[in-house]
Amino acid sequence: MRTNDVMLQTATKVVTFIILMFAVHIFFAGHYTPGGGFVGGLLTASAIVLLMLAYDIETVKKIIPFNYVMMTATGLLLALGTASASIFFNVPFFTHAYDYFDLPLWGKTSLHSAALFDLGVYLVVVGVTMTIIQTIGEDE
Amino acid sequence: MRNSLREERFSIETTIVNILIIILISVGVIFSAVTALGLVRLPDVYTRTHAASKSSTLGVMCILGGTFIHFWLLEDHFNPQLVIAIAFLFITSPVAGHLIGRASYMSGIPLAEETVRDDMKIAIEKKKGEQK
Amino acid sequence: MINLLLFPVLIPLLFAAILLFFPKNIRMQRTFAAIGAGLALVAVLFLIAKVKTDGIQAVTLGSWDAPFGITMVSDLFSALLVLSATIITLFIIFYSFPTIGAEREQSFYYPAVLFLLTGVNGAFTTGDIFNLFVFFEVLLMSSYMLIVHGGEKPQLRETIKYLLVNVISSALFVSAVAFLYSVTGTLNMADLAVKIPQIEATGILTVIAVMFLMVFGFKAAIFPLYFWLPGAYHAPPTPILALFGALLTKVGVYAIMRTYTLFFTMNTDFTHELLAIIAILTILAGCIGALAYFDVKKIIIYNIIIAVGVILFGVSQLNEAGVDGAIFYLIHDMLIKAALFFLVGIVAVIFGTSNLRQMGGLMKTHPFLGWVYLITAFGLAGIPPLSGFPGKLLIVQGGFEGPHFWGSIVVLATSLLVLLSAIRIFIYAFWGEPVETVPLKKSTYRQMLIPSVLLVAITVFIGVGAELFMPLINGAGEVLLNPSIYIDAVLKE
Amino acid sequence: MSLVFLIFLPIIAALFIPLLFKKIGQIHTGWFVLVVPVILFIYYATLLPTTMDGGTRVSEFQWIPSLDISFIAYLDGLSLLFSLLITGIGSLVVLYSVFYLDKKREQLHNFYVYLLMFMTAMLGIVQSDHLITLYLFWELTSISSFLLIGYWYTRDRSRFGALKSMMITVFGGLMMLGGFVLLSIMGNTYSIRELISQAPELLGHEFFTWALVLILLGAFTKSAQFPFYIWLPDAMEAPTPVSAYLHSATMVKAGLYLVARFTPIFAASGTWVWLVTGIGLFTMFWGSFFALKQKDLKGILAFSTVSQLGLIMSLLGASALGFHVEDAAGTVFKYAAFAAIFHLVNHAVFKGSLFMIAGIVDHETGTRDIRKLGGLMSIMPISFTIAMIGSFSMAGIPLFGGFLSKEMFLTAMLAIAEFDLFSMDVWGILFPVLAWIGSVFTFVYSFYFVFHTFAGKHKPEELPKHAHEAPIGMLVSPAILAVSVIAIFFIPNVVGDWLVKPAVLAIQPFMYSNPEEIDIHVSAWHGANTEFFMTLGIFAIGALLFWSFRKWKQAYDAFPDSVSLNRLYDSFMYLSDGGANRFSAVYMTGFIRSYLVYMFGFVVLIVLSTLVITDAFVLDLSNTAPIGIYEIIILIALVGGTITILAAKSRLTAIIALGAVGYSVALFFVIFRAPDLALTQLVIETISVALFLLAFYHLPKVSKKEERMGFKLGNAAIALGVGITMTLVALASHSQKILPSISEYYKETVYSEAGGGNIVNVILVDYRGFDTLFEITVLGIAGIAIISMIKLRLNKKEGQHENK
Amino acid sequence: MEIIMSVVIGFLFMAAVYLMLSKSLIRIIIGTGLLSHGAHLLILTMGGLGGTAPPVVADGVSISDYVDPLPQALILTAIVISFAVTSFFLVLAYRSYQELGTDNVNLMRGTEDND
Amino acid sequence: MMTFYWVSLLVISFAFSGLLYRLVKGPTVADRVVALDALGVALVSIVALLSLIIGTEFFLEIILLLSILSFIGTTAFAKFIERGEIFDRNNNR
Repeated sequence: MRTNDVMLQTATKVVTFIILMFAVHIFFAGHYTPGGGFVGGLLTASAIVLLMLAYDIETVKKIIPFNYVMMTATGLLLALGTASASIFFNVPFFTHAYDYFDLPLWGKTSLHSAALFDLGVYLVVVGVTMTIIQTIGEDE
Repeated sequence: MRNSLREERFSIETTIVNILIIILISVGVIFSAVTALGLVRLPDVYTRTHAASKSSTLGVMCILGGTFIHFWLLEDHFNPQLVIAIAFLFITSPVAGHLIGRASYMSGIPLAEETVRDDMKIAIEKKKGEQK
Repeated sequence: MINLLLFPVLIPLLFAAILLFFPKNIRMQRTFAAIGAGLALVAVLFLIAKVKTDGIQAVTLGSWDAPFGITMVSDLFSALLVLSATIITLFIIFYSFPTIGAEREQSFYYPAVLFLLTGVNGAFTTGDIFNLFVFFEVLLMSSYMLIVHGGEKPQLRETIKYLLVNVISSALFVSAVAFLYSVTGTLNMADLAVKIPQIEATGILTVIAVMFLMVFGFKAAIFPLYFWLPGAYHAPPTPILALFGALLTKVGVYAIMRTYTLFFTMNTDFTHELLAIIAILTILAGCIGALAYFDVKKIIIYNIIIAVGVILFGVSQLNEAGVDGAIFYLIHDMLIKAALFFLVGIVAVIFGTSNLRQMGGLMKTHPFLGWVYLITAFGLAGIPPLSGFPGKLLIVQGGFEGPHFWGSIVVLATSLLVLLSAIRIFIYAFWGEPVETVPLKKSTYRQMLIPSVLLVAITVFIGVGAELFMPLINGAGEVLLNPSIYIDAVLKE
Repeated sequence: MSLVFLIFLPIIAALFIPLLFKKIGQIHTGWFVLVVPVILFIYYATLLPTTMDGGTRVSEFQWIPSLDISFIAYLDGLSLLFSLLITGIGSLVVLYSVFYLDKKREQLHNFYVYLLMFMTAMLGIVQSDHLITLYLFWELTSISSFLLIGYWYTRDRSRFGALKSMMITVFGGLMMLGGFVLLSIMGNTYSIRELISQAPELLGHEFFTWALVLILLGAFTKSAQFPFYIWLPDAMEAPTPVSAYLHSATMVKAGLYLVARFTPIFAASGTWVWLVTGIGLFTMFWGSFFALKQKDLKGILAFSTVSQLGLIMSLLGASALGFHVEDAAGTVFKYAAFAAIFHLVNHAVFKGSLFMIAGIVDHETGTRDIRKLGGLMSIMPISFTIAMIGSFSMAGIPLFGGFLSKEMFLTAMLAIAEFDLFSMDVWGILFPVLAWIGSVFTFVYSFYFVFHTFAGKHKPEELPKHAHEAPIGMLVSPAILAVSVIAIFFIPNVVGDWLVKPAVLAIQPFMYSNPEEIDIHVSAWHGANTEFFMTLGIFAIGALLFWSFRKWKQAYDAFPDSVSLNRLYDSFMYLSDGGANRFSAVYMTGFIRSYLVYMFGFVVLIVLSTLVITDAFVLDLSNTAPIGIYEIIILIALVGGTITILAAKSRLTAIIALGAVGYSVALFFVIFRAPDLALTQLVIETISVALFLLAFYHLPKVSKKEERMGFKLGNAAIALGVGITMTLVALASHSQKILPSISEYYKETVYSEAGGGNIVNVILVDYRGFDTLFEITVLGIAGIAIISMIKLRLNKKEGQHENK
Repeated sequence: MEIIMSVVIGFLFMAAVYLMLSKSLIRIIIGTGLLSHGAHLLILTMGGLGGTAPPVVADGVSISDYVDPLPQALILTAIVISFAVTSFFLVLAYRSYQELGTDNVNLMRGTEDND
Repeated sequence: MMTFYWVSLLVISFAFSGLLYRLVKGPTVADRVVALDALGVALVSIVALLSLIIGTEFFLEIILLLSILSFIGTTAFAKFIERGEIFDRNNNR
């Protein structure tokens, strides 16, 4: 007999939002406080997993229409590209650059190329985790 | 260094806050202990679910409240994550409890011998009848 | 270009990542894979030229000074290995076109090969012990993927064993790094080479050195840690087998050579003696296996183990002849194993089986293949003037000059068994009464034969033109024997 | 013309052979090939005057100068003699093969390529002054012999014989290489000349005896000495021109050449004399004795070759004695070297002709089985004549060249008996006795060969073919050789002055400085001395034995096949496949558990014993963190969780317990101040558990069947060993934290230079970002690996060998 | 504390090896999980458990008593890698069960057909 | 104040071991899941108290994370017990 998941689905709507916010927060906080692209990515993935638990794979695919392999590849390229930028300045690979900027509205912000690298990590982690879960989940 | 300065200036307030924290955390700890007791002593999975989802949620919320107050008022560190965590637990714990309870029932785990009523059984049979 | 030495590592990675975007387009997959490996090859050639003229290349990643950041170091030894690995991969990509099959090509086969190359090249280049672990994992993960690629029953079965063994060795690797870090407080190899001689308590370092030997031994398939290898390598299709046979164990061998010449030299009486004994036992165990099976793939697979023993025996002597010989033999072995696997792959395709007893008479229909195989077999056994000879000669000489007279005799005597095992394939498959063969398209046959023949030609060239390579080999051996060159280049004092 | 390039002339010519064979099919390829040895022969013959004056020629071509390896062609008397033999007999053999091998049915291009390759190899051996290139050519002869024996590769016997000869000769070659390397280490040079010049210094070296034994192994295997001769009879599967060329005239003499060449280096050692003379003489006896057991014409010749090679070998050994006596040039030992070389020439000539005749018989009658042959005398008169000349020379009958060298052989052996060095006076008497017995049997088998084939009753019904005389072209080569046999008897001193004496100079360089100083004059009659009576005895007893051969033939049945040396080889070959297979099956069980037990057992054993041997275990309690109560509680949780896993009957329990262990580990990370780790561990643990559940949905229940108690105990013992090892090493490592960590640097620079606060994260993305880049690569590969594993399913039937 | 941790790590390794020697694939995979836990704790222990502050530097303030950050970074890398391997192993187990119909490794001998 | 935190931590640790007992004991899978859920929550309390004791705000992230994970984990287990699989391919069919 099938049971309905109304209670779970309702809670999920709120909870997923909370998790995603938290994931973004933890991603950006990484450089100064615990966190970073890796945990952020995994949290994002778990938010999607929660959606899959509450609804079903097809529905979630419709909501988030990403090809996760490409996401992985993009992440890899981003991380590699960030690190490789230093090649063009003929300084050792992976030399990061950072500076402080005064952005309107935002105030004084530090922009660090490591953040871009971390974004690559984030994308790879989300991509791979979701690839794995989705492929296993879809398999008969 | 920062702590000591602050303590000198607001020692009375500090004491009050500390008492508040002690109360919150004590309540939380007691509830948590009760949860454990419940989980160990209660006869079947359904009653244990009851213990786990209600008292433990309350317990942990109290402890988190205490922690939040500690960091906010004593260390001047407003931590929104704690607030969110409290809200989160408030939303999810009952849902989780419900899910486990229903899952146990659906998978056919027997009720304790002392059970007097089983409403779910009636509901399910009714639904099955409708489907036929 | 101070980053030149990174290119052989990064180019395959870049192309592998790009290939992930269009897995179903076979033509693009092939083209990009070949271009990627080709560009990497060009980069290595430049790199070797630069290392030869300017000495050891080292780059401290992220501009953090040597012991703190990760250093990538390219001396002649590692550059030569990177060169061999890249050449082999390029050939394997070509050999894969007609053999691997469209389904596999559409399932990330080429990216996996390029990822493997990334891992192998990285492991050869890195100057940081933990980074070495990471590169090991890159190549292992790709190898897991390749070995199970296609999901046939034997593949799945053997992958479990392969994976399990490597998980264990990875855990031991991490543990060994932890112990090393505890004692020395550093991870940079050059820094280790500086710090280890300062430590008087050599006992614990010896234990750690032995643990590292075990860890790398799992990968290099030394006795008695080789048991996983024959089954695991037998399962995947030929191009993958060639890739594994040529590259994977050699990374373990490289790691042993590097660590046992650069910094684990505090108690050579114990560690290198142990290494020599293990090497001899490895040779013997490999010989038994190579003779025991009438399966073309298995015979060559066991020859991998024998070669590992021979190379390690050379290293354990820690004298110029031994080390130079080991380097020469290592490079020879990488190339010739790939070539042999290519050739027996063709044989297996022609007969539709890898069972030697069901073959025969190929000399009548494919004489050219027979001659190429015969030359390769003699090269494998170290018959002059082919490529196996100079290395083996130097290793034997090293053993005689060192304390291991009997080791050299064993190396020589087992060459006979190597020859026997390789010639047995020739006698059974090429000689004898012809048996029925599987019809094969002429163009497919040619597509398989051309890369094989080119590779064999390269090995022959290495043997006959050994003079051209000896300065490189000597240069590589010099660095191994004088760690101070390496240390100075990395720490730039 | 540079000598060293002449060596390669045949192999270069070989490159054109396939082309000629394909393009010009109507002319027998052999005619083109013939040009090469003839040119070389003529060229080498022009060098004779040089060597007769004791001169030499050297020519060098550098191959691998860094390793000091080069091709050095060095022509002295010995080398030139061999070069002439190789090219001379080579020419005759090629001529013979033109008629012997059918141009339509045979793969002539292969045959001649092998033959020319062999010619290069053989010239290389005898002319190389460099040890390594000598070895190179040495192996090349083995290979070309392998290919030639296996020329009719569809026959089982051919393949068997080819492999056998290669195994044995390559084995010897490898051992010889070992000896060469030892020599080069001792003398610090690869050049044979330089080694000879420092022979006295080498004598005391620790490797000296080893080098000697190893090099002799090479010589003995190649020259088919006891007990390595067994490959030679099986090598008779090769086409007869090959047998005539390789397996009697040239290749098998490479071992003799080697012994002769190295005599100046090793002769000072008693071991050398004993081994070379003893093995040689015994081989001579053994070969001659068993030659009579053979039924195959070529088999008889093979054993006779073995025997004759032994004879020459023993003479070379005796010549080494010349180094042990004062004023050797005055003693009788000076004859030994001369006799060795002289007989070598004789043997090459008469054995070549005999092989060719055996080939002719085979070719014209279709069989080589001596039991089916007989009475061919009238049908093949020319062949008979040639065969008789050859056989009589072999038997040592006057009027034929063999007689002269046989006499000198007996002289030398008698001299050894009287010589009292190395306690030879006791055993010395054995030498002439063995030599004499061997000679008797030689006499018998020579007669046996020629008369059982050509005399007696003709049995046409047993012959596959109608017998008739061979075409004249085929007879030319053996006839030339037969004429030479007789010529040698009448002009022995011309041969001696031109060929033998320059060669003797190379063997005994300390005794003479010029060939002319060698004061030996060969004459058929040298008085009624002991040798003379011995010879008479040989003839008498030999004739007696030959006539009564039918009566005592059964005596050979007393030597069962099962204990022969061939059996030894066969059982070695069996060991190398069936035996190895069974042995390997004992430990290559295919069970992952066995492999893991070996591996873990080995690791534990080695690491623990290293720990004990190096005395590395130190326990230092001073530098440890305090122990807290809550840490203990978490520890208990961790251990409890682990025990639950071990005891779990249901897999879900095990997974949940694993989750609990993971969470405890995360708590440890919290306690030990690693927030990043705790975060990551928690998320990973959760996702892992989810994956476990996903995968387990499809897996079966844990089977109820328990494993055997013995297995369990074994597993427990191994597991305990691993645990103890890790603990001990961890304690020892921790107690010996000797140097400060590099991480102080990160703490100091993280804010100022890296622009970050969270050191761990900054290490991950900046200091050691390279690790992270490849760590996510690993993740990425895992992703595509899992996709391809689930999506790609090839069916076994169509796919294993991609043969579509 | 390090002493006790060493013992516990030894215990984890022991349990892991024991599990890996059993015949059920599930237990083997769980064993690899335990093995990596052991290895990670080992790195942490070998780095020293002494410090009292997490290795996070707040605004320019520097305390000397941070715990060693390097082992933590290494563990983080190792955790991710072992996660990748474990997921792969799980899927492999799942696929093998589909193809081979068993999760008993003793039944996965592999026939030595060509010997 | 510290003493109070310590005592609280001790009490929760005891509660924790009680939950562990249930986790180990079972008897049904559902019991274990319940215990695991409660363990997650207890862990949150422990981490909160620990960060009070250590006096650092860096562990507070863990609290939210733990509650999230514990929820997802429990949901997954519940679905597993109930349906035998975790994800539905398509609920509407």
